[in-house]
Amino acid sequence: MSTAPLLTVEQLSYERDDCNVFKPVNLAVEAGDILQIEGANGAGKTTLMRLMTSALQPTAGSILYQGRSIAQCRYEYLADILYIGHQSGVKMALSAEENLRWMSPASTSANQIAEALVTVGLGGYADVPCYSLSAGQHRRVALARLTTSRAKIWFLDEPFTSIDKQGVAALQNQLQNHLAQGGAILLSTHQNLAIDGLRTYSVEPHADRGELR
Amino acid sequence: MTFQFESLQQMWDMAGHGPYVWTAILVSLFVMGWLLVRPLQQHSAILKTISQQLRQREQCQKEHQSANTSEEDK
Amino acid sequence: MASARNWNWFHRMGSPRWFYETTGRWLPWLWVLTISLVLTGLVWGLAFAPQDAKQGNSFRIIYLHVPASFLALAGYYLMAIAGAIGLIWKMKLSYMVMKSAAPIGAALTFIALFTGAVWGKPTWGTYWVWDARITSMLILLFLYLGVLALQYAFHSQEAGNKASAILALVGTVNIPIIYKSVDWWYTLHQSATIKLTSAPSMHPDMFQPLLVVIVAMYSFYGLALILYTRVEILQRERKAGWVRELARQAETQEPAK
Amino acid sequence: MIATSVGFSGYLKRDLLLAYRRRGEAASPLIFFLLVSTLIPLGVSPDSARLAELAPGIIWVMALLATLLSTESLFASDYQDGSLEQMLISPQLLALTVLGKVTAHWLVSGLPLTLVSPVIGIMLSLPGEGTVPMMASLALGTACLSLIGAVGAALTVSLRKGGLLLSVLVIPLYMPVIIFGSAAVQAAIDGLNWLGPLAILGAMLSGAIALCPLAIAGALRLVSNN
Repeated sequence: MSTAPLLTVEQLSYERDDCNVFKPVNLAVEAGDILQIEGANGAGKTTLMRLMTSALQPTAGSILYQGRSIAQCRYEYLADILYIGHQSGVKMALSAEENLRWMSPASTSANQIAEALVTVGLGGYADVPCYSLSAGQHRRVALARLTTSRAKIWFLDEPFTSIDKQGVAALQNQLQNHLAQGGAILLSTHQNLAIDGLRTYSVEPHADRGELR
Repeated sequence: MTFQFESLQQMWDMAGHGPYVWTAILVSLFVMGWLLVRPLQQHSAILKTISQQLRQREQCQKEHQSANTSEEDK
Repeated sequence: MASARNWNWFHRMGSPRWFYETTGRWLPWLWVLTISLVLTGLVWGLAFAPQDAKQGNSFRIIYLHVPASFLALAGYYLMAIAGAIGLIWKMKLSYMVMKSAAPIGAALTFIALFTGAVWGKPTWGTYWVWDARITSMLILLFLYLGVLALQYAFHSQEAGNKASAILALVGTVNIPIIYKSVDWWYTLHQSATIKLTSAPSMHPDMFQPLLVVIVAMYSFYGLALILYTRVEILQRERKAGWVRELARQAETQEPAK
Repeated sequence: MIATSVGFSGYLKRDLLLAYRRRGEAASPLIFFLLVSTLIPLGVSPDSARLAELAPGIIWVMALLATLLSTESLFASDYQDGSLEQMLISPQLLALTVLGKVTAHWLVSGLPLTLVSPVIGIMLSLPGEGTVPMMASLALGTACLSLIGAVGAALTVSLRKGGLLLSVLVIPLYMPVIIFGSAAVQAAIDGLNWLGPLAILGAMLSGAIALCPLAIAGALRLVSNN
């Protein structure tokens, strides 16, 4: 088991309406790795992330979790990953605390949830309905999941969007802690991150997409 | 097997049922014919647009090349 | 090796190009067959079959009504099966067949309903009755329209295909339930004056032309389905080399005419 | 497999809470149901004998339309705010999660309609024998409608104007439900055995509970991504 990397992506490709989105992707992520996914706007960063979380089905290629295809260990894999996308999944009608409650593992205690909200700087806002919070605060509600989650692999799509400087610093700290505890992170961002051992992978658009439709 | 009517006129009339029978038959045949003609039209239309696109692109490339060569001449 | 060879035909069948070229060879024959069968069947039925003792000449509408209803229903199952194959084996050709089957099926259902209504007027004195079979046919038309509408509602071809395949499958599960319940509903409300059930046995002289038009309709259905699918193939594969070659050939042929 | 029950009850609770927070929106099908039932006597006739004759069918048609109205939003907000995506990758059986959502939908749409229907029955002079069968058939029938409607809602979730299309897709599939639903009420009024049609509605409901979540889950996975 120890020989296989945490996550391996082999020759992964995805067709949308008979058009390959990007050139086949190959990458491997070990425990403690952080991988920044780069690419121009529309290159397919989000698509690649969603493929790796199994929200999309790849056209060809495979994704291996600890050496096994994620089709074989689907629920085990899904329990070990956390994905925060562009749309954060925050419900406007619910309060910050209620939002975090249903997005966290069932065994999370009320204390842990309150702590997680303090961590992202929403200490006094637990009971406030989310529609009266700002965009940056919505993002923080979603990011509070990082504290309550027990996932090994984090997929973060543009996590720094609409977050202020202090928030960025706090988030970087949190990422480093996760890596130190043996987690892995894949993220896409246009920020320059000051994290040791940061690797980058650039998604290249497939030649198909330049063709006339 | 015998022809059931004494004349074509009678067949058209069908003892008063003619309007019903022939409307049904003609409308049905019209719809069926339309089902065959439409794909044929679309078939040739698609081929035409493809060949037009190809020609435009070839022309574009030629102009591009000639522009390049003229630049080289300078 | 052996298993690879066994599956070869399946993959070849899934190739749009193979389908296009093979059916291209069949097409002339299918045209001849369809037109001759339709003409034979209709002339036989309209001019040579004896007239019905009770309904007179209006019964001759049966020679389009019955085959159209037949194929309308069978076509729905064909569409659903093609959709299922597309979903399970991700076969593009199968989706194209499914997409082509929808307008043909809808048109045939319309023919069945229209001829039924026109037949009803001289026979029962009304264009429309809420009979079990007529009502089921109307619902079938709605099901077809739903699949068509869903197909074209999506910008993405792929999403449209998948969505309408699922809808067609849901519809197939429902068709027997709908038919049974409409049947039951009809017996509940049936007024004794109108009985649409035809005579149990049909005179052979009437039945033989009916058989011919049913076969003719199958042939017509096959022809229309192939024609529509070929259009789909050209549209989807327009970037492929062989389609471009085809377009060039068609262009050089045209001015010659 | 504790996780699976969490998926069901978690989403059930969340959707009920959401409906409670947006009470006005959640109540609108019910208000629609009441409003349209006042239109009928105005449009047809206030004569109680004529109304009584039409009542079972009218009540059922209105219940169907009211359920349809609320079905469109079943997955729409989840799709927009990204929680549908989280649902797709949560480590729970999607079909059960979806069943939780549909149950919540029925609890806020079908159940209130059922409970209010005796009032409408009185307004439309529905004979007294019909009341209990009407409530029973509405309870079973609206659950069927929620499940079938959810399939259509899942198929059209990524479309901007899916509402009209949804009704085109779903109404043909609703027909068996309305046939047996109104038949049960009518049978009771005519003094016949109404448990027969009701039993068939029950059979339909169990079939729908078994099959619809699978179709909904498949539709969400395949269609919402594009």
